[in-house]
This record gives sequence, structure tokens and C-alpha cells, in this order.
Amino acid sequence: MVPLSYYLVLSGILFACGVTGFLIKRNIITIFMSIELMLNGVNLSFVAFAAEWQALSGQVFVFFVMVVAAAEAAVGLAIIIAIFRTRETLNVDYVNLLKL
Amino acid sequence: MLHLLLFLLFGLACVAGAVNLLVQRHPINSALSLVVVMGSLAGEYLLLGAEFVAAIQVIVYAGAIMVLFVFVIMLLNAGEEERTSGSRVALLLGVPGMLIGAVLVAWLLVERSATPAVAVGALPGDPQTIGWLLFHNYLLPFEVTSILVLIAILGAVALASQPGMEASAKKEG
Amino acid sequence: MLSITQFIVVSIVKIVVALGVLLTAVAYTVWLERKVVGHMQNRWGPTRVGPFGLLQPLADGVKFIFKEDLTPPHVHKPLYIAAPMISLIFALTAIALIPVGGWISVAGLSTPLAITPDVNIGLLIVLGIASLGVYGVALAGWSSNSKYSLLGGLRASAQMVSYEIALGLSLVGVLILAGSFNLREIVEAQSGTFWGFIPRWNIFAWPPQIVGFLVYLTAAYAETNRLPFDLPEAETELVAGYHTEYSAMKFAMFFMAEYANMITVACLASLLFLGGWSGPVAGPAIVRALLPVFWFGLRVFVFLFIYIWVRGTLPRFRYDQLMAFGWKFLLPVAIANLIITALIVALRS
Amino acid sequence: MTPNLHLWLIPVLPLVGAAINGLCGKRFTRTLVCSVGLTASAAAFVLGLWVATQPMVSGFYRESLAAWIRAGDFRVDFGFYLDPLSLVMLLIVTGVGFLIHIYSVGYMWEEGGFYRFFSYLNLFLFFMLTLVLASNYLVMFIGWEGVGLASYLLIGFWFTRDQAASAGKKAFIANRVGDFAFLIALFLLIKHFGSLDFASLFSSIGALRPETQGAGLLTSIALLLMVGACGKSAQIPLYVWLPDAMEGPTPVSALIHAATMVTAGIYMIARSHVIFDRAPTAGTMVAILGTLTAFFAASIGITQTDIKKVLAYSTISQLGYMFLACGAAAYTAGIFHLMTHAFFKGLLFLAAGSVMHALGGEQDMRNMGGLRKKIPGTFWTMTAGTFAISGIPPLAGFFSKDEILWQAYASPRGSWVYWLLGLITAFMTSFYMFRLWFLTFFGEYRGDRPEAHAQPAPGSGGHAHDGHGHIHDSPKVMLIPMMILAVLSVVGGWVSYHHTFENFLAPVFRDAGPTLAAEAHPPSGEAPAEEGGGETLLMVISVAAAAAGFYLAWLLYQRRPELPKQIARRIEGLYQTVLHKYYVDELYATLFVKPLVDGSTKLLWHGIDQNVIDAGVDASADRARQLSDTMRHMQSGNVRSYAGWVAFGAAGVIAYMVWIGIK
Repeated sequence: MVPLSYYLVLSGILFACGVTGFLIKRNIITIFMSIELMLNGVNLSFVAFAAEWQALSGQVFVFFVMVVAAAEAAVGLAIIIAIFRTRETLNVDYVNLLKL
Repeated sequence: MLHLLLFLLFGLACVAGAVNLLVQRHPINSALSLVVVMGSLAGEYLLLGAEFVAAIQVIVYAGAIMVLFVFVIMLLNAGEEERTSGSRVALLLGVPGMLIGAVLVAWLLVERSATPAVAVGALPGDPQTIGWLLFHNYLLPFEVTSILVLIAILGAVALASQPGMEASAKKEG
Repeated sequence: MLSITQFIVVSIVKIVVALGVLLTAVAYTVWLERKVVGHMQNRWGPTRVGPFGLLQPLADGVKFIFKEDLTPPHVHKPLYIAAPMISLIFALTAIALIPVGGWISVAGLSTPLAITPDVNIGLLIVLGIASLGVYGVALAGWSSNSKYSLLGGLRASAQMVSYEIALGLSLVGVLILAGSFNLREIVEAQSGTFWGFIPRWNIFAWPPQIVGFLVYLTAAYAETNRLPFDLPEAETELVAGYHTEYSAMKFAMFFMAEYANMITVACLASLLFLGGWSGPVAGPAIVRALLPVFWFGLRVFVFLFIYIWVRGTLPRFRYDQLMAFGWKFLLPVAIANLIITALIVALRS
Repeated sequence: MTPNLHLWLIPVLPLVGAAINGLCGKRFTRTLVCSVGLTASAAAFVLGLWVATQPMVSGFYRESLAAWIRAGDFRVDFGFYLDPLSLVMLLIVTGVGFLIHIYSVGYMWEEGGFYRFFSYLNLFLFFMLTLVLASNYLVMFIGWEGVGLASYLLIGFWFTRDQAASAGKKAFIANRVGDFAFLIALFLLIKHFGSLDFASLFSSIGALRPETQGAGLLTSIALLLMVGACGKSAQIPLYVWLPDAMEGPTPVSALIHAATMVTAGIYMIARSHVIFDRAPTAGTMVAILGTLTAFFAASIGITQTDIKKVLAYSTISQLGYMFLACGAAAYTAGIFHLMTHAFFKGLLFLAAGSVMHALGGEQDMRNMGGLRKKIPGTFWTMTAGTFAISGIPPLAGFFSKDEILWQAYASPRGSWVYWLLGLITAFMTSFYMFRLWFLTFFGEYRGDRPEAHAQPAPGSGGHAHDGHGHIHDSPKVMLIPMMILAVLSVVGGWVSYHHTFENFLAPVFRDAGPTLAAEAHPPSGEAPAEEGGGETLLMVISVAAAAAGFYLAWLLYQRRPELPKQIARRIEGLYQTVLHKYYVDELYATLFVKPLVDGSTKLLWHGIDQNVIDAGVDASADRARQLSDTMRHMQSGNVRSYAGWVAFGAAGVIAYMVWIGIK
């Protein structure tokens, strides 16, 4: 028997790691991975809450999250390729033209 | 007991993978560590009884999405990321803020929340039930997400296609 | 029901047996391939070592083991070493889910003829593990820091991800008919016959999964990088593709992984489409228990032979043809098959 | 009950015509344009005649189309109201309007903006009819403002000419003063009687208790209404716009500034007679104003040399007569004179227009003369008009003016002063009219251009519409309306024979109000006995005055043309003063215009607008720019910075919610 809060804390840690990655990583691809990490953390909390409330909806929503993640990955990677094609770099710190 | 051990095992794998994703400087290492995270998350799902979710997690995330990442990394031949200091805000505001938030939530969860203990397979999510839910109660969201995926596919194709490619294709065809 | 210790002991026994059988099968599939292709091309194939060169695999193994294991410079070492292991591990793990027969009871212990007990999402897990196998190839290609390998890895990852979809969709028809992910249940759903003589296999069932079967077969060739889809290791273009830089045991691992994968998909094919181990059984108990395994092995052998046959016959695709074929032909066909099956089943019920 | 008359159709038809011509007239041919315009006005006229033939039970007929304003128990309808008074106005407006439409076809044929002109004319008809048919003060006010607008547009018809444009503006602004007073009067009415509908309003006023009747309220309302009327009807002190309005095309002067619009004020006073009856002071004020206006305008008219200016001042003084009549509570006489004046003054303007037409836009009488032979048609019609206005029996002007003079003397509100001034005015009227007549048609032609089409004055009058040079009479399309009007102004007076007109209008003015009745009592005792003799006597006197005017004019401008110069030299100062219209324009310029312009330039424009408003706006804009100049550095374009902000904010939210949760 494991207290549910452990699962939640775990998902929180994963999410936090994702945010940190987004903040400190420079490589666009890695940043995308951080986003995936956050999504996974959220998924875990979904499943955990589903277990707590005995409601399968949580698990169903995980699928929706996965689908969205897949779509996001597809588009995002395509964008990354386009960026690399034009700017010859994957470092977000060099992709900062959109400013005043 | 065994349950707790397995939870800790997979959990530690998860955290290790996540932290490794942060500290590794080469994207492909990060990608692999993320694969580890996802695999062990599948383990956690199994512990919670969501077997179908676990399987899909492995197939879709580890088997498809991450392969895509690796593929792109290989395609763009991404090297080590150089430590440019583009943003002070991210370091000075973001990281501490995120840490504060995480710590607060964790503290609240552990100290203040009276969440019940869950047994192994607390909520068996077998394919039949999930599928039934997915195609009855959540039919509309399902269809909407399918449309979303379609749009995503089109967008990806449009984005990744070389500017001159259509013309050359016309020439050949 | 078994106690935990009994369970562990039985499992270990089963694992050892299975591994032995599998590796032997792998070795002799190689031998078989060389022989068959040789005869197809009007050659002898291996003849020197032992009768009909039956000991050739052993010789190869010894050679692999004693070869110098050299690591090229400028490779990404950890991944370079890890890659072959990854492929082999996943290839072997996939087998663990495959049931090869009914239940067997030895000394009062009855256990299913599969390493793992029945998992009700067995098929999904097999697919998942198979889909993980691509990492080995991709990483090998990337880490060995050579353009041939890199291209091989790229091709492998793209090709596998693409064909995985067609593969999965082609199976859904069977799943609809069986109504379960459990391989054993799927097989049992195919027991019996139509009108007494046609076996109730999925390729004969109503609606027949013959289309799904063919799609599966084709996609499986692509998944296992076999001809006519062996672009990742196309000798004529990319020396040896992703394992150009590998030698000795590491190379052997890739080799074994490839053939293990072949056997896995062959097993899946016979389980899903050809009624698994169903077949006439008679005689004493032990024979009753082992005959199905024989029928099963027979089917697998047929599939392996077809593999080799195709290899000896068909030329290699061009890469764009490969992709176009996967996305523009296989996938639509698989979807059509799925839709038709679903419709018929829905109308019938 | 009376049949449904569909009064609303009468104003709407011209509106439709105006819309058609105004919106797509540019692409029409001239024939099409004028056929549209004429059809609209003719239809209105015919409808008016048909309405006139309908029997009217209970003396009036009203219809309400829709509720316009509903506020509590106060409501205003889009309603129309027909009683003998408005019927008379309706016939005058549509009839004269129609004739002048016809005339304009010939007069404006050569002009640019032909469709514009007819669209404006129809628009004017619409508003004027709205004004006269209104069933409450607010709808009347719509028409009131509308005719102002139409007159502005038409005065400035040749807006490329500076005088024309400024004259239009002058008319508009002068009218604003009156409209302002009119509005205040309406507000007072709403405040104290809670209604603007004629019927209910007048009944409630009539129901006022005797001691409050004639009290300050009604007087002030009446005075304000009077100021409004002064603006519209060009009375002292607001008459200055009318002479300048002559910049517009002559048909406009005839229709708007002689026949119809300027009489709106008189109509309005007559319409609100119930109020004026109960406000003797206001009535007296009206009478005094009217008398003075008549007198001064006539005296100015004597010295003017511009043919249209003379007619303009004559119009003003005739309007003064009508005011005098209304002030003397002799509304019937006022309306009667209004009608006849519409006939002969419209005729005179048309004739003047035709003269100018013949002379290629020449307006100065000193350059005319001896046109009797050259343009006989114009001459004879003009003659009829002149005799009519001068009050020579038995023409129209004689009856109406004589009626007014008699009422001014005999009505309970009248006095011999009014009568005397009126008489002198009558003398002057006939003098300057015959002066105009002699100068224009007799003697030798003094024009410098026998070929009257050498270089026409820009866009004035419908000149030069044909190649041949000599002075010629106007085409039929212009002459026929003039002849009809001539006939009308010859015989128009007889409608008052045996008081038919009076009896016809009687139901409108039946409720004369107790005060007036009381004032009326003493004379009414022996009125019948004294009436016959006194009236004949006064009649003879006024005719004599007219004859004297004729003789003097003949003497000065026919027998001894050199005399006027000598007289002018003899009384140089007076002459100059009168010639310059008593310097009223200059007076107004110094009194009102200049302070206004200076104040708004120095204080409002430079002071407030530039130094306060603009400065404030600019300052705030500068502050905003500086602020955003510092803030914009937040937008570094670096994704991670944004993510940092987001994470920070999220942390804040989480902290807050945790705090809430554990509290």
C-alpha cells in the first residue's frame, strides 16, 4: 500500500524537472523534451487521481493528453527543422529576433 | 511492501531519468533518459492498474514520439549545447519560483493532504472499459482530437517540406 | 496455483529453455538461409563444416567470439557499446510474451507454455517491445560517427516508425474478431473448423483477415529490415548500414537480434492468423502436450522459409518507393481492412 | 368620421422625388430630372386639392402614424393635422411651389447641377409641408429646421461663389438664433403642459385658470416663439439674412424667400394664437416689431438699386405687415395677406428673374430701362404684380393690406400708431415698387451691353441659354407660371369678399381666449354702427397713399429723372444711412460677430484647445512612450525569459492558493 500522495509528489517532481529543463536548456529539442516531461508528470497525476476517485475518466484523459502530445511533437519538430533550415542553429538564445 | 519497493524502484528511475535529462548536455542523452522516464512511468501505471495506459505509453511515447525526437536529432546532427547566457530572468526568477512552487505543493501533499493509500492495481483500466468510455462518453472529444491530429499532420508536412520541393516534384511527376 | 518460489523456479527453467531454443533457432535460421538461397542461386551454400554444413553456425559463433572487438575512434562510446545490447535485449524480450502451446503439467506443476503467464494485453506489450527495438539500430547508426551508419540509422528509424502503424492497424481486424489482446485467447478463438474441414483460422474466418495477413507480412519484413526492405543495411549503397562500424560480438548481437525479430514476427503471424498451435493431437499425455508445439514450430518454419524465399527472389526497393509504399498503399489498405471488418462484425452482432 | 386622408403622402411624395433626383440624378438626362421633380410637386399639389375637397367634420382632421418619443406620460407622435389654416398653407405651398418648379425648368436649364437644384427644391417642399401639416410642435420643428437647411443649400447653390456660400451661412446662423428661442419655448411647454400636441396643448392652455392666464409663463413662451418667428420670417432684429439670401437663384428667392418659407413664422404664430391671445404683452410686442420692420424695410427698399434687393426688402416689409396683423390678433388678415403676398411677390420675383434672364444676369436697375417693348410678357405680368402689391384696387394686395390696416386700427389690440406707420409704409411700398417698374421698363435702355450676352456674370440666373444676342422674352415654360400667378394676384383678393375667407378660417381662431374677448367687449358694442363708415374712410386713405406713391415715382423716375440725384445730395447723410441699410450689418458685425470670432480664436482655439487639450494629450502620449520604452525591455525575444516570467507567476499563484488552503 502506497499513499497516493507519493504518486502525486512524483508527478510534481517530474513536472518541476520539466519546467527547470525548459528554463535552463538552450537546445530547442531538449526544451521540447522538457515539455514532454511535464506532460508525463501530468499524466501520472491523472492516473493517480483516477485510482483515488475510482473513475476511469482520468485514464481516458491520459489518452487525450498523449494524442495532443503526439500532435505537438510532430508540429514542433517540423518547426524545429524549419528553424534549423533558416537559422543554422538550435540554440534558442540565438533565435530571439521577435522583440522590440 | 513489495508495492512500495516497486514504486520506489520505478520512481527513482523516473527521477534519475528526469534529472539526467537536465544535466546531460547532449540532446541524444537527454532523449534516452526521457525514454527511461517514460518506460518507468509505464511501470508506475502498471502498479496503479492502468495496464492499457502503460502499454500505450510504451508504444506511443517511447516507441513513436521519442523515436521521432531521436530521428530529428540525428537528422539535424545536433551537437553539444553551448552554455549561452541568453536569459537572466529564467535563472533568477523562473528556477527559484518553480522550486518554491514545487516545494510548496509537495509539502502540502505530504503534510496536509489526507490522501488514501492505494493498493496494487487500484483501478484496473482494461482495454474494453477504456475503449467503451472512449467511444461512448468521450466520443466528441475523441473526434475533436482526431481532427487536431489531422491538422497537425498537415501542418508538419507543410512546415517540413523544402521550399523548392514542390516545384521539383512537379518536374518529375 | 504456484507458490512464489515455485513460480520463480519454473520461470527460470522456462527462460533457460526458451533462450536455448531461440538461439539455436536463430543460428540454424542463418544456416537455413544460406543453404536455401544458395540452392535458389544454384550454389551449394555451406557444406564444409559437418554434414550439409550443419555445424557452420557453431563455427560462425566461435569466429565471432574470438574476433578482435575493435572500437573505431571518435565514436560516442557509451552508446556505441549500448546499441547492440539494446537491440538484442528487446529482440529476446519480445519472445517472452509468446505462448507456444497450451498448458503443460510436469510433476503436478501445471504451467502455460510461455515464459510469462497470461497477460491480457500480451499483444500490446509485444508490439511495444518490438517498437523499442528501433533504438538499437538508430543509436548504433548515430553513435558510430560514420556517414554510412548515420544514414542507415536514419533510414531504420524512419522506416520502422512508418511501418509500425500499418503493422498495428493490420492486427486490429484480428483483435476485433477475438475481442481480446490476450494471445492465448486469440488462439483459442481460432480453434475449431468451418463445415468440418476448413480450420477456423483468422485468414479463413468471416470476415477473412487475408488482407490484414498480407499487410502484416509486408510490414513485418520492413520492421525486421529484411529484403526487400533492408534499406538500413543496403550493402550496395551504405556498405553495411547501421552496423558498418561494428565487428565481432557486437556485430553478432545485431545479427542475432535481426533473426530473433524474424522469429518473433513469424510467431506472431502464426498465432494471430494461422490459429497458433491448433492441430490434430493424439497419443499419450506428454505427446498431447507437445504436439501443439510441433504444429506451432511448423508454422513458424514455413514463415521463415517464406522470408528466405522472398529474400532470394525480390529486388530491393528504392527509399522513396519504400516510404510511398508504406504510407500510400499499406496504410490505406490496412485501414480499409479494419473498417470493413468492423462494419461486418458490427452488422453481424 | 372623415375618410382617411393619408396626409402623410403629401410630404413624402416630394421627399421621394428629392431622393430619386439627389441619389441617381447625376446619371439622368435633364428631361428626366425635371419630370421627376415636377411629378413629385404636382402630385403633392393634386393631393392637396383632393384633400381640400374632402368634407371635414369637427373642423379639423388629424392622423398619427407612429409614436416617436415616449417618456413616461409624455409622448410625441409622427402626426399630421389638417384644419382650414393648414389647408390654406398647404395649397399655397404646393400650388406656388409647383408653378415655381415649372418656371425653374426654363430658368435653370443651362445650369450645372440641374439635378441638385430640383432635388433641393423637392426637399424644401417636403420639409415645408411637414411644417404646415405637423400635428405637434416637434414635428413642426423638424420642418422648421428642414426648410432652414433647404434654404441654406439653395442660397449656396452656386457654392463656388464666395458671396453665395457666405450668404447661405449667414442665413443659417441668423436662423439658429430664432430656433434657439423656439426650442426653449418648446421646453417650457413640455415642462408646464407635458405635451406638444396642438390639440391637447391648446385645450390644456385654454383650461388654465383666469388669474394665471396671461401671466408670465404664457408671455415668456409667446415671446420666445416670437423670436423664433422673427428668425424665420426675417423681422427685426434678425432680418439681415434675407437680403443676402438673394444670392440664390431667383426661383429660390421666389419660392422660399418670398412665398413660403419666410411665412412660416407667421403661420407658427397663427397656429399658436391660443398662446398669443392669452399673452397681450407678447401680442403687442409682435405688432410693434412688425410695424417697425415694415417701416424700416420699406424705407431701405426705396434706395436700393439692385432689383432683387428691392424685392427682398419689400418682402421683409410685407412680412412686417403680417406680423402687425398677427400682433393685432387679426390672424385672418395676416394669413390672407400671406396668401396674396405669396401670389404677387412670387410673381414679382419670377418677373425680376425673367428680366435678369433677358439681360444676361444684370441686376442693377440703373442699367435697365425701356424694356417694355422688348419683353412684353414679362412687362405685363410684372405690372400686374406691381399694382397688386401697391394696393391698387381691385387687385389682391388692396384687399389684404387694407384688411390689415383696418384691423391694426380697429382690433381690440390695435392702435392708430400702427395704422399710421402702416399707411406710410403702404405709401413707400407703392413708391419703390413703381420706381422699380419705371426704372426697369420705361425710359431709354441704359445698359452698357445691348448685346446682353457678351460676358455673363458667372452663374447668376439662367442667362445665355441660347446663341442669339438681342434682349429677348423668356420662353413659355417661364412665362406661363408668371401669367397664372398674375391672374391670381389680380383676382386673388376677392376670396375675402363678404368675409368668405374669414368665415373659412373662423373655426381655427374661434377660441379667442377670455382676455381677448374682454378686451374686445367695449368696442364690439358699437362696432357694427361705426364699422362701415370707418372702414371705407380708411380704405380711401390707403388707396390715396398708394396713388401718391405712384405719382411720386412717376414724377421722379419718369418725368424728371434728374431729381433723385439732387434729393439724394440734399439729404446726403440720411440717404447714405438708408442706402447702407442703417448700417445694421456693420453694427451686428461689431457687436456680435467680431467678439465671437476673436474670443473663439484667442481663448478657445489658442488658449484652451492648443494649450490645454492638445498639450494634455501630447503629454500623456509622451508619458506612455517613455514608460513603454522602459517596459519594452521585458520583451527580450528570448523564449526562456518568457518561460521564467510564467514560472514566477505560477509560483505566485500556487503560493497564494496554498496559503488560502491552509488558512
